[in-house]
Amino acid sequence: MVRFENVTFRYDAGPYVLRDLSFHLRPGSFHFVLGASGAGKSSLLQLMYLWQRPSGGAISLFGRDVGELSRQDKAVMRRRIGVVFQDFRLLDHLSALENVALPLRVAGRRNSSLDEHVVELLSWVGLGDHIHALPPTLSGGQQQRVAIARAVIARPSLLLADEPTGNVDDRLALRLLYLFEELNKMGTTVVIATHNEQLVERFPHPVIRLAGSDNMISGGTRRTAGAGR
Amino acid sequence: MVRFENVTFRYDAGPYVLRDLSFHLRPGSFHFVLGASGAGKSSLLQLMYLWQRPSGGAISLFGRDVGELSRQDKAVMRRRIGVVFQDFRLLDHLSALENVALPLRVAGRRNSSLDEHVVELLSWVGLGDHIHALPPTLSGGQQQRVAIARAVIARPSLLLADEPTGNVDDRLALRLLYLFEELNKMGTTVVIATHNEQLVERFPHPVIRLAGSDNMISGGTRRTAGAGR
Amino acid sequence: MIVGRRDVPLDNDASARFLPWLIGFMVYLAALALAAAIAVSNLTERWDKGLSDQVTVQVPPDIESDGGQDARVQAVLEVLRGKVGVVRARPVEPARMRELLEPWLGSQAATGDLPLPSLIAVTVDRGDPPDLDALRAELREAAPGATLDDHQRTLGRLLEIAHSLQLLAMLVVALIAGAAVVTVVFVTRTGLAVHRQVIELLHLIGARDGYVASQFQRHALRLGLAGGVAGLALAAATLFGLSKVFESGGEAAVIPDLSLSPLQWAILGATPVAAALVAMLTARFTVLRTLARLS
Amino acid sequence: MIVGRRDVPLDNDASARFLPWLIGFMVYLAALALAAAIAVSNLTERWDKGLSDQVTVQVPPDIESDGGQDARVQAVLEVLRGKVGVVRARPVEPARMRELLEPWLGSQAATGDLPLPSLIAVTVDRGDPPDLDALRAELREAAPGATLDDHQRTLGRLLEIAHSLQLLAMLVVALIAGAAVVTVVFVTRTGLAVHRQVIELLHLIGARDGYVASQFQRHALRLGLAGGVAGLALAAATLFGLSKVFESGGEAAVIPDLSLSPLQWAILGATPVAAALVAMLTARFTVLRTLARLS
Ligand SMILES: Nc1ncnc2c1ncn2[C@@H]1O[C@H](COP(=O)(O)OP(=O)(O)OP(=O)(O)O)[C@@H](O)[C@H]1O
Ligand SMILES: Nc1ncnc2c1ncn2[C@@H]1O[C@H](COP(=O)(O)OP(=O)(O)OP(=O)(O)O)[C@@H](O)[C@H]1O
Ligand SMILES: [Mg+2]
Ligand SMILES: [Mg+2]
Repeated sequence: MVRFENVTFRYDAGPYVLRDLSFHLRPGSFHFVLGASGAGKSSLLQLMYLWQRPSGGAISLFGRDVGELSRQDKAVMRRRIGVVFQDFRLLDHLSALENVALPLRVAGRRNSSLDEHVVELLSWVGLGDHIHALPPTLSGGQQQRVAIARAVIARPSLLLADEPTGNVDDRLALRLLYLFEELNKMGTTVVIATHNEQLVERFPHPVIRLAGSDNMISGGTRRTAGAGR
Repeated sequence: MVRFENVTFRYDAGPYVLRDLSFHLRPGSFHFVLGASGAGKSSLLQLMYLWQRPSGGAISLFGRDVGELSRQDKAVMRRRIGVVFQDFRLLDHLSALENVALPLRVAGRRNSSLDEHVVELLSWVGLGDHIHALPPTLSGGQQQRVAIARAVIARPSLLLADEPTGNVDDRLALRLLYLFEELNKMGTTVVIATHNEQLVERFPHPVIRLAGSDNMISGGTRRTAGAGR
Repeated sequence: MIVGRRDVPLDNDASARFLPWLIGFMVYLAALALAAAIAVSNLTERWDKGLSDQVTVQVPPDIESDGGQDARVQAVLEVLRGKVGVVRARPVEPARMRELLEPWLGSQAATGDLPLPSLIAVTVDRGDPPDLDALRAELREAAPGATLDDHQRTLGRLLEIAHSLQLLAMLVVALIAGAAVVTVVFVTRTGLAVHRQVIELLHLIGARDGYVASQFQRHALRLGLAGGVAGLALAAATLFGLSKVFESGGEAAVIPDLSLSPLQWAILGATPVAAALVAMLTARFTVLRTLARLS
Repeated sequence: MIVGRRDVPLDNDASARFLPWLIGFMVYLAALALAAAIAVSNLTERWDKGLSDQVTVQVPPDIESDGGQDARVQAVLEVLRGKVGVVRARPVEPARMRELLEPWLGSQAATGDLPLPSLIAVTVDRGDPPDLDALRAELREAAPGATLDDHQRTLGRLLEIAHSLQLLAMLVVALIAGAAVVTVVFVTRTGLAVHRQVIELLHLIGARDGYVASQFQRHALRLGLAGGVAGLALAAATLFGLSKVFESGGEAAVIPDLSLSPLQWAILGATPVAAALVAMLTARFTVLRTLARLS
């Protein structure tokens, strides 16, 4: 599903953020990415959702080398990837409902039964009362939940979530994690970057642990290796 | 320092976010604001930094009723309030250093020895290597720390922080809390809104607990009453 | 409830309100400048056609004998008709002469007993003109006092002025076109800057470049067309008013003719369409270039 | 290292590159239109002064007797000099007459033996004019065949045309000024939209409204001035070129005079300053209004 081979990465001529990173995430696996602030978690996810290109090494997604994809191919591939951005990236002029439905529109799916599905999902993340609210009128945690709903609405094959519980309390965080597990059980490969070690301890999934430029393979990552190779 | 008297608040014609809220934060006190996502924590802080006006009741800051302040008075008062915004609000075109120094510029203080002070503070929050970096090139947690440094650089009389540790790991969160305590000891009144209950448990400060429109006075708030009246 | 909203909220932008005004203003000016250029061109064409291959021979009146005058004119015509390079030579009717002189001598006087010189309008072949100096000498011999006037010289200056006015008008049109392109590029760039986050997000969730560009280009086309049509309507009204004013004073030969040919009206009518197309293509091109820079 | 940077990064905006072009373009057009209006106004003033209070009396040549002509002119002058409303009556010199006729009859002919009517230039008091019809009858009595020509009628039409051209030029100038204001409002609004977050943040950390507005207004002033001066320089060059062309064909009375008075040059020179000030004030006003809406 996701294969990194000796990937190094840095921004322009800056210091290396990721160095010689290799792993393979099997379809249907569930991984956490851990690491201190600035360790490169978001950068790693950006490589996976094709926002950045690796400075060295090779990445393949869905069995295809990303270096060889055309713009067109990339657009199609992005539709199979759901992303929860660390800074949400909601469209301020669209309601929560429209934001969540956006991936369906872009993919050209216009089935009004999907609307129901969107409403249901928003209720599930506790926003049933806010489906017509614009993002600027939502609290931080509410925005984050809209972002999560948008990432999962199209049943992506690969779900990438960057600090998806930073703005919600522990009870909600658990609830959201259960949502991710649910999706995972239905076949979605899930990768979650987080600081919340307590959360990670509760869910026995393999861990990719980043430590700046010299990436340490943690105990968790041993399990990654088991899951991936 | 901060006095709320029967304050109610709602956005336009929306539902009440805060209802009949009364408390007094004494100069030099340190409070946490707790509450579920959407309970109104950010709204409460917005009232305190004069971004919103109460729908009912009266708020006084620094001994003055905020309803009676001129635009000019408000601008001057805002310079005595440091705010860490939940969404950071850094200026993307200014370096970390310039962002942090901005409150000094706006207040008309242009002492080059202040520059040193800024650099020192940035080092303290772990950004000594990034003083010339622009915010878009910083990680989420790094941006949050720049926002914190900017809020405290001018030694405000009142410090308001909205979820200041949502994007950093526990070790860094502790370090930042110590920074706030330090300031508090030097006389700054501190108000921190957060979801991180563990953190709150570690620091024995009074708590304002919000539960949507019917604000519950928690065990913590009993201490607030003690501190405040 | 989802369909019908635009993903990029361009309609709320300042551009939605301002671009039509600017485009309208530019189309208005462009249409006026174009009309001026066309009018001057019609005028010079009239001059060119009417006069450029014309020279005039003048035979002064012989006050003593009435018949002598006619004989002398005949002699002059004889000379002229044999010349290579002379296409035609024809005496100007006395009635026409009086008409020409009327603005100078007053109407009554022109009908009166004033003895006038005889004029002979000569059409020469400018491609192979006769030697005018030699011709002058010959004419003087045939009829003493006869002179030959080449309008080309005085006309040349007027034409020079007309052409430089025309050039200026076309320069103004070109400037306006340039300004329109600059404006649309600016508006589009600005739209991209204001909506950068929206565009990035659309890109990230798999929208094709064309999908994003189409939103901007439709926006620009609509605004451009709206402004352009309004500008043209105003310009047409202005031109119509001007042509009425000109007609009422239309006797003077120097006043340009504002009655345009259908083709010329079509050119004017095309300006808003051209403006809208320029706006649309500029928007599309600018968006695609910006998107290409995203990974 | 902190001082010297602008808090609002306007210099990187698209506006920094585009506004000067647009302002330059508008100042260029405005200067040309203004110059046209001024030239037409100079021209009509010349006409007005020269002709509006003039009528001409024409005494046809008496071919039989040479002396009779002078006597008849004297009789006419006698009649005129006694009239209330006639300020001055003076015969036109034959040399001047020939000059007037030259373009029509050719230069040699005008020096020749062609018997010309005598013309008498009469200056009337337009405030209290004589009854021209009664005067005509009296003159016909004094000298049979004498006619009176009122230039006012033909001139009126020319003036009408000139005035409508002038009106059009002023309309264009007004339109350009309007367009410039619209452009600056648009650019400023856009700047506010692009930098909304920056402005809010500055507001939140206690910056005064004037502090924020000054950044925008300085920006607009600088860009407006830069564009305006460039536009004016180009316009001056164009006008200079045109006036050279016009001078070379300057004999024709209908060609406007492009030599402006110092005051008129000053008016033209003020356009870029005016444009820059309009830009600055518009920017300031727009920013302050937006800020006032923030709490
Ligand atoms: N666009 C960029 N240009 C240059 N450097 C960048 C850019 N984005 C991030 N960096 C740098 O790369 C490093 C890794 O950043 P990254 O965002 O991947 O960290 P992170 O692990 O997500 O941290 P956090 O937990 O704080 O979000 C940081 O030192 C950051 O300053
Ligand atoms: N600008 C706004 N206009 C209208 N409603 C708003 C606005 N901002 C917030 N709200 C609503 O007010 C309520 C309280 O929001 P607030 O941001 O204060 O919550 P919070 O306690 O900070 O939540 P979180 O922990 O998720 O940040 C929410 O229901 C939210 O939807
Ligand atoms: Mg990150
Ligand atoms: Mg909040």
